[in-house]
Amino acid sequence: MTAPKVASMRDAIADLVRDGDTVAIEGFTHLIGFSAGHEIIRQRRRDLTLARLTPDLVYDQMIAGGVASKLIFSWLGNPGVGGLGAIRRRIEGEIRDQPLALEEYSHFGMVGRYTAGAMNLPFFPLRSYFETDLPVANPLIRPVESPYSDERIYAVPPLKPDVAIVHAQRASAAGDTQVWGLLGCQKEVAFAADRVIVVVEELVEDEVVRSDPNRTIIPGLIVDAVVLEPWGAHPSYVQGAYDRDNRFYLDWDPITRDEDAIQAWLEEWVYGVADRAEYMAKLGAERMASLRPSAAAPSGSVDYGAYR
Amino acid sequence: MTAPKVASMRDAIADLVRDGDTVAIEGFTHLIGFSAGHEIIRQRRRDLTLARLTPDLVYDQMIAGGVASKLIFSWLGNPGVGGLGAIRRRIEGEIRDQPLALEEYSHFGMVGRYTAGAMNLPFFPLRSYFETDLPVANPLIRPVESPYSDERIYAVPPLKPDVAIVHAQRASAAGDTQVWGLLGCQKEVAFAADRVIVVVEELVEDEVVRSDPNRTIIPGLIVDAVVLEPWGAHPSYVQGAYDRDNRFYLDWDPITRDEDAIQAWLEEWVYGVADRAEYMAKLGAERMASLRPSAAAPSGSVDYGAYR
Amino acid sequence: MTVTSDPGFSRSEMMIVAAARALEGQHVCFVGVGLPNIAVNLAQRTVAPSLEMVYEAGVFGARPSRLPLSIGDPTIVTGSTAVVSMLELFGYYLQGGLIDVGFLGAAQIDRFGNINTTVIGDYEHPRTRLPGSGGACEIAINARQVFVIMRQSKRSFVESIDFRTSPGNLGGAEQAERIRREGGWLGRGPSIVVTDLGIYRFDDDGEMRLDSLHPGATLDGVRETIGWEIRVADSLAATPPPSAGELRLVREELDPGGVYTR
Amino acid sequence: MTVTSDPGFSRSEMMIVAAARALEGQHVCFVGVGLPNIAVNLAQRTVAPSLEMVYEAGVFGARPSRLPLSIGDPTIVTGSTAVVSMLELFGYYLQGGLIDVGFLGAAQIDRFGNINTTVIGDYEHPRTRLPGSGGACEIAINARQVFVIMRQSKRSFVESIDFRTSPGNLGGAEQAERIRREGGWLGRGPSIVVTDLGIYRFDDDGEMRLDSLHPGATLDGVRETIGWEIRVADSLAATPPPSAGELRLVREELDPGGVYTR
Repeated sequence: MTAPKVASMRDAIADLVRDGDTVAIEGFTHLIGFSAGHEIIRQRRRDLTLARLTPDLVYDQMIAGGVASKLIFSWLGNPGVGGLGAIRRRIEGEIRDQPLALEEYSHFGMVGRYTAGAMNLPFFPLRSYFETDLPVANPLIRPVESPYSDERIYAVPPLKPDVAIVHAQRASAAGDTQVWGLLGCQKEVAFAADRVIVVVEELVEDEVVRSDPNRTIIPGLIVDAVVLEPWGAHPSYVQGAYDRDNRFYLDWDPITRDEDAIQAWLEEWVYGVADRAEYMAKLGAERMASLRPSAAAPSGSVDYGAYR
Repeated sequence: MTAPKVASMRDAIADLVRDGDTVAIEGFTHLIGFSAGHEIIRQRRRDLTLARLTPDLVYDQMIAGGVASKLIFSWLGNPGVGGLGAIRRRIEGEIRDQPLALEEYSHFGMVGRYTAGAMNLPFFPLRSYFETDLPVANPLIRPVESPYSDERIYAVPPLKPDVAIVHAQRASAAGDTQVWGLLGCQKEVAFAADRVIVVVEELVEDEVVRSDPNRTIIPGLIVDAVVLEPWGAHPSYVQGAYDRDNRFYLDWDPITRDEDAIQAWLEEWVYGVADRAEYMAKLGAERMASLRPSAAAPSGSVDYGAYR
Repeated sequence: MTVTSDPGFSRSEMMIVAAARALEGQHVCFVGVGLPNIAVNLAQRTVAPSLEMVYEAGVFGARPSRLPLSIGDPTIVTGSTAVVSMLELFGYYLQGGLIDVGFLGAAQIDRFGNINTTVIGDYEHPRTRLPGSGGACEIAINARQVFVIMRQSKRSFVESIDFRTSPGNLGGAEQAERIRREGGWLGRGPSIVVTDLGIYRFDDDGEMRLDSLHPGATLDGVRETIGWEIRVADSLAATPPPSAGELRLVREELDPGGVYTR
Repeated sequence: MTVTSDPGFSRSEMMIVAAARALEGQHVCFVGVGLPNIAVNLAQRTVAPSLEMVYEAGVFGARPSRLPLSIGDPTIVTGSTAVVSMLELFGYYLQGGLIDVGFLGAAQIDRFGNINTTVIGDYEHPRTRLPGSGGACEIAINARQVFVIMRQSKRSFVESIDFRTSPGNLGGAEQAERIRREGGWLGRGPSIVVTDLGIYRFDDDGEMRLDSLHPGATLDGVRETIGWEIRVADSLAATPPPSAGELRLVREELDPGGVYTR
């Protein structure tokens, strides 16, 4: 019922992401918002705090692009392949003029932070961190006393990003958003954030969303912009639409090891293209075709019933 | 992949519900396990602690049947109609030989208790209860200090029922269970409980569940028995299958006001029938037909894609 | 103001219509069981067509094609925008601060809008056991503002409530504002009470004030059914009677059985 | 025990096969990124056909039709039993106590099975920045037992780890059991470590002990790649070499590109 919020990626980022913001581009291996990350690089945002469980290639690229001064995370790597060189060089001190502050948790800690943010709680309690060095490395991980026993467990503080960017299979123009496959913490980060950008493979009529309300993870109520950008999650994947482009992840390894190579890559694939459509055209139809699922795997339909 | 767990309601209750147990038959207006409640009455279980957000008619009947000595709840009534006489007479002291202890929360408090149980947390924090008399009435509602500020909020303790009984649209023989429409806290109560009985409208092949894994709310891993019992939620409803039998709720009002009438009702509709099939035959085909949805409202199918 | 013999509508109908009108301009409303349910459904069909109805059962953006029989009903699910677990509904939507108006009923209310829906008499040995909080205590704390709809009588508008289920303006606005601020409550508390006799708002000091009298109701009638000396607005208004359109919706579409309007 | 020139399989293949065999009789396994991923997928195809694979990405009962490329992959979703949010996966499944075996990799491990996957060197000024915990620290605390799979070297099997990411037997079994009991931990800690040279279990006092030597590996070779004086079981076993069937599955089905087995 909300007013349409459809915007171009350029306008959405220009309007909603500001220098100094805390930005969370979430999506756990699935639905990673690469195209939004690239637009943030193109618009040369600075001094961002980037939050994300698994920084992945998208934050390696953004940090190489100079947009961030701080990283909040729980697992830092190119999953199944290797390291993230741009980030490591800034942490390990090889590149000294672009320091990168770290705030480190475990996966459940990050999920708990977003959940506390979404629920407006002052903390989220969890059983992690005992007898580890994580609370020493990060003093924001603190013990909390149970009011029911002398049991002490740990807590993490709420994380309320200024902006959450969520990729999804489909949304209505009002921003009612549906996802299937891995959900990660897309819902939690969206409810925790002050501003929300949803990027979708497909824009659908309100009635499509309403035909299966249990699949809605984010209501338009909390969405500020809906960007229609098919393949916006490449080289990550979208369940049912395209596969992870593993070649890209493998190819990234030599690029990320060399600061010049990564800057050249950004020149070519980010600064050198106007938008995601141009990026995909450059990637080519053959590569895209090779990433399509090998066959359909339909969910089947269930009946909600009409009750008049 | 788990072994089949299909059982009759009689066997499931006989095997899994014991005198003195804490039993939670959940389902928020939707999917209320009436047939399981009736079987517990028929098997004359005693001294149960009954947990449920909204005790509803099912607990009014069970408490009239003498199965319970304690009630843990958050809203006590015949929704949209009136009171629950059997329960009120035991609380208000009109029936003195069957005392009923109360432990009272708000809805979010009950949901939080199940969630803490499911997550193995010593407490669940929430912003409810400030400046109310509920923490006075129930000293288990306690303040908890945030480790991040002088902010104090409230906490509720975990609730881990001995048995959770969950009604659902469908499950596989292994107990993998899917629900659409209102979810209530069916998932949380099942994960919190020691033993789980799932009652379904339809038993489906494993492949049906696996065709839409995002719809699974309970894995067979935590399920002890699967009971196939269509219409087992009557007079409550099952999304897409049958409507709430509002006539039943209205008719209950004069019955529940009179202890003799309620005992006569139990004689006829619980002790007087062997199982749910006999109950439904007695209710009649015409009544059943009148409760069918007025038309289908299909969810539509989404594509998960095959990835080989 | 005189009592007319047959105004063509019942007191309950006037109450529901007045409550619905109060929702004009509101965006997201948490719908309670009973009278709030019909009032909010009427508002969506009249003054607030873009109102998003949130049901504690776990529905956002309900579009019921009939009046829901209770706060949980298959008709609030089919065609809705989102169906979520109660953990998410209470955690992300309500406690997360997305609810503009929480609409509550009450068995007892005091001059500061504190509400009792738990017991009449002593908690341990009640004269009357009422339903309890349900979601009311958290709605009163977390919804940006609270609307109350209830029939008034000396038993319901009382000097002192027997149990505080849902906090209103506590002992007065000064105390309430301090506690709400210090405790980080999102809600500002009760802003309007609609009864079968009139419409009440709250003075700056947090005390209830009669603002509008329904057709047929009198100041004496109001005073007889309130357990304290009620304040009356300097410019006491007269509630416009229900329109033919409003009455038609209530009688023909929303409550043809007359469950709420008898 | 002598080093044969070409046993017909690589050390990595032996390690993966030995780790997979250790899962016999296990029911619910939490699959970590990297080597655990291929070992668990092999186990499901051999010794543990009813193994339920749980991926931290939010999947229970995965039935991947190819080896997943990482811990999140569309093939672990399609045809799985349940897909849930990470809040539920970590909260209800892992912290809730449903995981029998958590399978971890490690960059450094000490004699008591404590694990470092965070940094080599000082945390603030690391020589090498490693990935960090991911879900490992909570797996180590909440999974009923922990299996470790890693290549061994003097850099990885160390007297003292640089950062404790995931707790094992802490300073020894007595302390670990007391802390795990008092803290209400569900997990008993590490029970087996499988490397490219052998299989290790833990003595009653919580210290690691070499139990089985892989074909081609020698005690001297083991000692050269461990930073402390390793205990050796009285009845040191010889790990049976990979069967033709196991090798075929690894080479043809699971890792045709040789990513894990090179």
